[in-house]
Amino acid sequence: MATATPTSTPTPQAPAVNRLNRQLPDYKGLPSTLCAGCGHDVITGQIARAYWESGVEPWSLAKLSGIGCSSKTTAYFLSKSHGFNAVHGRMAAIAAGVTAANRRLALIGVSGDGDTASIGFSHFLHTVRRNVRMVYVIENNGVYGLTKGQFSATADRGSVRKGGVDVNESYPIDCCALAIEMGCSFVARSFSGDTKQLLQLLKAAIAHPGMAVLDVVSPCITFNNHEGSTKSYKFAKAQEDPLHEIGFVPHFEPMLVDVDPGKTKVIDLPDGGKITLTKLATDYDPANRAGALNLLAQDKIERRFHTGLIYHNPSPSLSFIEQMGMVDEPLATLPQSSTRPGREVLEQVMESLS
Amino acid sequence: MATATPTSTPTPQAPAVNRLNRQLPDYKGLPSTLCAGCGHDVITGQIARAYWESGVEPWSLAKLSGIGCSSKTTAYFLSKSHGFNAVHGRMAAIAAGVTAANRRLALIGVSGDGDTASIGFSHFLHTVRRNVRMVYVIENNGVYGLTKGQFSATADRGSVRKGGVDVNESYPIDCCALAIEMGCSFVARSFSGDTKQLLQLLKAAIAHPGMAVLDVVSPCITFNNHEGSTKSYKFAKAQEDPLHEIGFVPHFEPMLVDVDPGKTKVIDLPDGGKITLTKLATDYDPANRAGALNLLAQDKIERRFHTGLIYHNPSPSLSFIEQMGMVDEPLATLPQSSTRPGREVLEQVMESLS
Amino acid sequence: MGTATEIAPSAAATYTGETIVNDLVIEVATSNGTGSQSANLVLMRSIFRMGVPVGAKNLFPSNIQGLPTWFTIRANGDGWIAKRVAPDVFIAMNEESVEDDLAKLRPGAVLLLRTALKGFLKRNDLIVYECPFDEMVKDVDVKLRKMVVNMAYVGVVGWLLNIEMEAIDAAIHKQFAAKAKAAEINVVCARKGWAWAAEHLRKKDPFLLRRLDKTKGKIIVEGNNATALGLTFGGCTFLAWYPITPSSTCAEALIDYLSEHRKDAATGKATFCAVQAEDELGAIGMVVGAGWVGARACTTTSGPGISLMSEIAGLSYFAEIPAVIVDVQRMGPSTGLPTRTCQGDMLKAYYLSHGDTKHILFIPKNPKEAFEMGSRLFDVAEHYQTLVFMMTDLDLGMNYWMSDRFEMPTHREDRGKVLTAADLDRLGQFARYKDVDGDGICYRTLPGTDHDLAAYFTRGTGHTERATYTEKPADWQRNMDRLARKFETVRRELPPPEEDLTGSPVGVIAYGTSDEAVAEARHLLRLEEGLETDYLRVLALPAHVRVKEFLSSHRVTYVVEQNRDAQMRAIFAAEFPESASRVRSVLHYSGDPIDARSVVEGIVKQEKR
Amino acid sequence: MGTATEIAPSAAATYTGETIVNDLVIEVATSNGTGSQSANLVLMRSIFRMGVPVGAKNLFPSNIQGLPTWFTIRANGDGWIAKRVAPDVFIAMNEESVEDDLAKLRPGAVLLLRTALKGFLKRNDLIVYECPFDEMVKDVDVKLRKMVVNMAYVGVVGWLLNIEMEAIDAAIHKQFAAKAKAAEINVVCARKGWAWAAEHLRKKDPFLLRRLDKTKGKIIVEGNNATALGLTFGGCTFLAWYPITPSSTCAEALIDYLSEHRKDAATGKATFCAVQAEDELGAIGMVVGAGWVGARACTTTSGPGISLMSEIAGLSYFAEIPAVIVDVQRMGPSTGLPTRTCQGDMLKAYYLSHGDTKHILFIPKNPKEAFEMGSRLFDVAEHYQTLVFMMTDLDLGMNYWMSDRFEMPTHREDRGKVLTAADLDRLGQFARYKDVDGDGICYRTLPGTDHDLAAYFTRGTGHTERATYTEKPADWQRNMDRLARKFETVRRELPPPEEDLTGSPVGVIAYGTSDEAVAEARHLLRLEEGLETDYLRVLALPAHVRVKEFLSSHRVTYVVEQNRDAQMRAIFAAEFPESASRVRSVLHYSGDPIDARSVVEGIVKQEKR
Ligand SMILES: Cc1ncc(C[n+]2csc(CCOP(=O)(O)OP(=O)(O)O)c2C)c(N)n1
Ligand SMILES: Cc1ncc(C[n+]2csc(CCOP(=O)(O)OP(=O)(O)O)c2C)c(N)n1
Ligand code: SF4
Ligand code: SF4
Ligand SMILES: [Mg+2]
Ligand SMILES: [Mg+2]
Repeated sequence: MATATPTSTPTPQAPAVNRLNRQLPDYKGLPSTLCAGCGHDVITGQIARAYWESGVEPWSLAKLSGIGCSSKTTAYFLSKSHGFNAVHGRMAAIAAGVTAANRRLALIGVSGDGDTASIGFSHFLHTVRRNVRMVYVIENNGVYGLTKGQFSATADRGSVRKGGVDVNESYPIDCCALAIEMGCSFVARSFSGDTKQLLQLLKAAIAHPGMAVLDVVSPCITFNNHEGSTKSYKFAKAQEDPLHEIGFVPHFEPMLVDVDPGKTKVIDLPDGGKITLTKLATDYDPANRAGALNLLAQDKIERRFHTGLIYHNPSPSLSFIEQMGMVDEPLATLPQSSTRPGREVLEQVMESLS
Repeated sequence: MATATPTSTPTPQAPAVNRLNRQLPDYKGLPSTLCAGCGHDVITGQIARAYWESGVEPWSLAKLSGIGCSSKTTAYFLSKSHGFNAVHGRMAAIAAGVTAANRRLALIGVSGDGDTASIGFSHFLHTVRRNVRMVYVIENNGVYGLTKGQFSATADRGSVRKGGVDVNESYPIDCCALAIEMGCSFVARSFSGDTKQLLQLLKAAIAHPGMAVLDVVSPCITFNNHEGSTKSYKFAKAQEDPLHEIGFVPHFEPMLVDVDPGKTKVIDLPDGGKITLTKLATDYDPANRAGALNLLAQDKIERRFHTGLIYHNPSPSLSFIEQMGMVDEPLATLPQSSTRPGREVLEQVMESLS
Repeated sequence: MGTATEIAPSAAATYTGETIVNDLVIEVATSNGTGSQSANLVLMRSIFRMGVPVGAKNLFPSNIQGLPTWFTIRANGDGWIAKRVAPDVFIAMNEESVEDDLAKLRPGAVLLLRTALKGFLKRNDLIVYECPFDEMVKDVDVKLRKMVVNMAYVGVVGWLLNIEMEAIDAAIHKQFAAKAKAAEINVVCARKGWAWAAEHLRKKDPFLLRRLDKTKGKIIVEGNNATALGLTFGGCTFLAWYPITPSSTCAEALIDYLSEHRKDAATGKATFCAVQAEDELGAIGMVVGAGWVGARACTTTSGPGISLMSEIAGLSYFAEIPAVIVDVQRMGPSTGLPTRTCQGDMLKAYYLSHGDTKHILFIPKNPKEAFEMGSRLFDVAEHYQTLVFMMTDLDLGMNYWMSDRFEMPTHREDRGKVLTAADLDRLGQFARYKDVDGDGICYRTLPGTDHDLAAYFTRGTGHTERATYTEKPADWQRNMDRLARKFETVRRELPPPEEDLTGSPVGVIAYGTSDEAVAEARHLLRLEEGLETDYLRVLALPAHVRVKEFLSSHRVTYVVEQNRDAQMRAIFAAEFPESASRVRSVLHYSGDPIDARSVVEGIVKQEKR
Repeated sequence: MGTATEIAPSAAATYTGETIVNDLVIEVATSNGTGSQSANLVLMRSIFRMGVPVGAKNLFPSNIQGLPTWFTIRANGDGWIAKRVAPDVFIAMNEESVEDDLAKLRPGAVLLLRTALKGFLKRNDLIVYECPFDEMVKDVDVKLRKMVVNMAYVGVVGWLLNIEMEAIDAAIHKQFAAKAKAAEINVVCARKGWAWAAEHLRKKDPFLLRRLDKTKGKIIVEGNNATALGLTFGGCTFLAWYPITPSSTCAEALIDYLSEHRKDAATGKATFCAVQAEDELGAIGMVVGAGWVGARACTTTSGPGISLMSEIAGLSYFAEIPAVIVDVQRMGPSTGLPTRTCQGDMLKAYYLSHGDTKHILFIPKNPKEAFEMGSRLFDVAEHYQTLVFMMTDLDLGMNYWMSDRFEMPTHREDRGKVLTAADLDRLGQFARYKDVDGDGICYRTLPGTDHDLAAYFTRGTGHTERATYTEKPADWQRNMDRLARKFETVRRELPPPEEDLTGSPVGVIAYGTSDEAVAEARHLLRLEEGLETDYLRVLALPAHVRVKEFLSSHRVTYVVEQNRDAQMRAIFAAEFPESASRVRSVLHYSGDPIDARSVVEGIVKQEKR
């Protein structure tokens, strides 16, 4: 049961079963083969929990990923969901096909900073542009973990590579800013070390009726956790600066506590769910696009690292599926009677060509 | 000779020869095979003129392009420069290799909105990120001209396709905003119908010591010049709203007229050239990154269309070549004595492996 | 609209010389973007309406407006309508190309020369009719003149060759079906041409057309349309594409057909989804995503596109995801010539991707087959859970072909081995990559299947029968062997080749659009050289065992291909090495469609060696 | 550091049973990310220091930490050091794999079993030494214990097999050259293992190592390093790459070598440029851009990468731009097994891209050749103005190989036919695609050449000799024919195959890393079956005419390949069809490197049929 108080939004006390009568283990996956302590594993845990708490049927979800340590994690949660660990960088494009084929499927995509910001950059941005309804998680560690620690395009300028010789000269890509620029209506940043926030953001993203991009700083213990890295656990822990305390109340649960409108902003989602944003140090309005871009620009300059719901468009544009004007029934299971025009149609076409 | 007056910056009276004693025809190319009236041809003319007026040796320039009507135009100017009409969407990546191989080469890349914002999107953005020194011209007509008029990713929402049936549902990509987001230090927008402005912008871009992105609205007469298009000549002509009157004084020419500092801002370039921006209706500061992004965001919402120098970073970061710490001599012509280490080096390596 | 009664009789009425009836090639040289395409189609269709078999090839430049374009029409009473070089009647309209054009004409050819170009005529071995086409239409509104001047040559050539004015009328109305006004003006101009010719010309050439009844029930259609129609009737539910000549019109026709004929009757909503992707990588990614979920998903592309799709093609093969690629081949390598035809992707598509990958290829010879195969592609892709190519080419895709009417598919769609929730209940278990039936084809479930057993994990890396990750050598090899077994199942089940056996020791093999030219070449070989040949046409790859038998039972087999590197022959050599030494090649790779004469010469030269 | 005098004598001192000297395979099962790699290399290098030929294969998982990994060392006095299956001595350290590991051992194998795992032992047909490795290092700082426990087994096995302690010491110091402290601790732990063994074990197995002098002057090196060194000495000036296993360490080694040895002496500035690209498309794009301008440009990749590079590979071929791709092959198709070896890209790389495209392939067998070929790649690419592949594989690239020392290249670099401004002055004209010398290779100018005649226009579409645009069929075909001619020039000039002819009617052909196993297999065939064989090793494609002659002069030729689809054989069949029927395949595609026994069995089985 979710609660929302004016001052804080505690993680709900986990019930033994969710609204589908399923237990948390129904949302787990195979044992992880990542390095002990990898940030990605923490995210995996929160994803499982978020779907459990959101009461999503595992079979109604598809898990998509590219290639990388991060992309492997789709095997480590929700074993009862179909998973597709595809090729490096193309997951976002694949997602568009998946949702088109069965509009009823819920979708989560897990990617890495290499997978998303380098090889898959164009697909990522175009999929944002299409507004494919999905939760898109970038497990951002500033390196290519699986290929042993090369800088990724999100590595900050001046970051030092493990071993201490190489310094990154390149301008870092901010996937949040880019997503906003491409019209994304739900853009969040989080940190694998802040599981409480991450869980709420994931649940809100699941409820979001469009593409939700979560850029989660997720330290690579093996290759990017040293002094001089701006994606190390220590650095992130020290620098993380939440914009607000975020809570989420799904549509099927009552909002238990009264909210102090001066301190907590409530965002109503189309499905009846609610996001609560409780003010911390300063006021932050995630509905202000320019403000969000400014924040991110300043963060880049000042090496700050804000987390929370960076941008949320309360009146998002049509999702990809909606734009397409398709029948309600999934295309995947349409019978021949719906997909083969009648003989008279062929006759008519033949006539026009004769 | 360039002049700059407080109120206007007229196109300089073309001398018969430039500072290299070359005439304009030395900067021309083969006859165009584009449709009569195509915006691209106008840009071609201004490119030739800009290099002529800038006194660049044709042989010291390389012309790069992808595939498309726009990309063909590299054959229509500067026949005495090496040209590379490569494959669709990869020109920006190729440019990085070209500049690395010969750091003394000046570079111009001509691309289309399809070539840049769809298939070549990631390369474009990563090349911006690398800050490859080049003039990057996007001949933006909102359609794929060469493949007969499909919408491109820069087509505005609600644009109508020729013939009148299809309406574009997709969120448009603004290459200027994206370039700024990726750290570009010279971002301009222009219109093929505004040759005066375009010429000055091109000359400034040539002098810019980093990547200069010019997004030039260039109507496709054949497929996107109808009612309902926001890239038609008529629409662009009516909607174009210059941010300032721009002038350019190359380093080898004196600044002839005094400038009214209240009205005209002068930007000093590292090579001694000067950009003059004379105020029009409202004040606009191209050095303000947030302001530039805001302008573009508002333009998108309000369907406005501002032209001029949208963003200019007076202290840009190192260019790609500078980051690479290479010798001054072009890599392409290094002799074997520079590129084959001595026998003792091999001995030493062998020793370490024994 | 005027009636035929006002019309002067054609040249045939008074001509008394030697005649060549219903056997000619007309070529028209114009400039693209001038509307000449309409006039040329009217010309083609007029002949078609006269019941005379007709074929047409359009040679156009890779730009949008203003460069030379040549349209060739072959009319042949015996039905030989493949490309034939050296036109009999040439209509010179375009100044830019006229010098070359005239130089290349065969001696004795008929030339209709636009008056403005008469200065370019330097030869006296042609039968020349100088025609002031521009003069003929000078009364027409100046804005339209550039377009309708083309209709004037239709009228002139109609009079000259005895094309019936009714047929021309009807063809014009067909061409401008939606635009009555335009139709009217064009009719007027065609008649002006006719009238001018009747008044000023005296026929000096032998070529005549006369009504036959050999086109009844036939249609005229571009292959890309036929493919699109096949995909529509084949149950396509998903298209992702990126524009590229010469495939774009296939995707566009598909979208048109789907939009018109595949809306739910009750709601008006679409039973399909069509997306213009950001590039070919995105397009094939979407297709594979959709195919994984169970959509009948395809993309259309050409050479550069298949190169870009290579990696994901391997994913489709290895993770066993149905997908369909229509490759409308253009002249490669590299960007190549987008407006020229080729069969240059055969080897490349067959083996597309790194590692040990192979794919199914269908190779239609004409629009009817493009339709029929097109309507089967999804069945095949879903049945074998793999990538299926349809290899057409620019010649088929973008030229207008006379064709038999397409027949309504009667087969039930084949969705392959898909387990539903009910199946899973019944079975109580599911192993995605287990070869239950011994044919190498396993069972799959679709994402979204309401059952806790349904889920499996798809990956392009090593997997066990239960779809879990493995790096064990034995697991890997077992899976690869099963995939090879599946491919042999495919080989057995794909359509057998088409054969025409005469008992000759000399075999000819061809595929796709070479068929017509090869048929004619065999006819010529018989007539001119007394050389009887056996013929086999490959309809699909992997090649059927009949190909092996054909190769091994002929002294020599000529494989006719429209590429430089004998790509199909390379595939045969790899798969049927025992006969490799008896195979020879006839290759055509100029970008023009292949013609019978080239085939004849290619064979005769080698037979004489 | 202690001296050898403190050391107890090895088992050999007191052992009196049957012996097998200098012929054994040791396999160590550990978990990756535990530092066992160092211990295994020390073991390998100790044997190497004893002058005994040694080979090693590391079988590691595609993750970073915590999964099973196996390291196999083969020591053989006769120099047979290819992979051999069924180890003689097995060191079981890893709980996760131990059950399988023990089950797979051959009867009579020697097992060093970590005490903690002794519960897993279910067999009694092994020679078992239970070893409390953890106990041996219990005094070491807890943080290091996981690492150095591996050094304990080095000590134990050293004592058991009579590896000299001096050799172990030296190997440890080599391994930890930069870290004296670590070296010290490791030495201590190895000695602890040795001492424990001396005290507690009694030798029950026959395997012994004894000093030889067969490794003098040799080195130990990974193929990727060798390639990188070759590229460095070959004058590489540009590298663009995208990380992918197993090629990443090649690019990284190249960057290291360049950074260290290719700085201008005066300025300290780099005579090269190395870029990590956004993806493989970007990488090959940059390479082609740099090659066009005249840099000696390369990229390194593996299967998925070459798929993505397909389109631009065709550009390089067709626009004739020098470029080099090092393909370190891994197990495909699709993402496949990144940490397993294969020769699965041969056919794919050879024909990479759509249309009629072909490329030059170099195929080194070992590090020395990787170095030598690597140092020639830019010469070849620039000479022929085209794309050149070097096809290595994971086995070569990432395993440690004993090798002869590399020799300083003495050839002058070949920049190909490049015209300078002075040349242009002299010639007064320039036509980029004119075959002046009749070898199909034309002259080029580099962008930036200070001359008004220098410029030409490069494109992937149709071009004339003067590099202007053309769509004319004859121009296209002429250019394609010239490219084919150029490829035949290449064929004549590439290094001929290596041959070992005995006059036998049975031929064997192999390439790349199969060489060692095939050499051993031929030896075994001779010994065990009395079957003499002729041998040909292909060093490069297009295949030399000697390959054709070899194929046609043998009753049967076995082509040994590490792929499923007999890819090299397919190329031979296409190019030498006259002998295709006499070729058979021996194929190995489990992901493990090929071993002699598999080759023997493959041949014997078919010879007996
Ligand atoms: C086409 C292709 N290129 C390269 C690779 C090799 N590769 C595997 S994962 C990876 C990068 C992973 O980085 P990231 O996406 O940040 O994931 P992480 O491992 O850091 O979680 C690369 C380059 C590949 N599998 N496919
Ligand atoms: C890989 C590849 N895909 C598709 C094409 C076909 N193609 C040629 S140009 C073009 C788009 C051109 O659009 P744009 O870049 O906007 O240029 P424009 O013609 O509008 O100036 C396309 C899709 C191609 N040449 N290569
Ligand atoms: S290498 Fe880094 S990203 Fe990969 S599993 Fe280990 S800690 Fe995680
Ligand atoms: S099609 Fe459009 S973009 Fe292409 S040349 Fe014609 S007008 Fe220009
Ligand atoms: Mg990463
Ligand atoms: Mg465009």
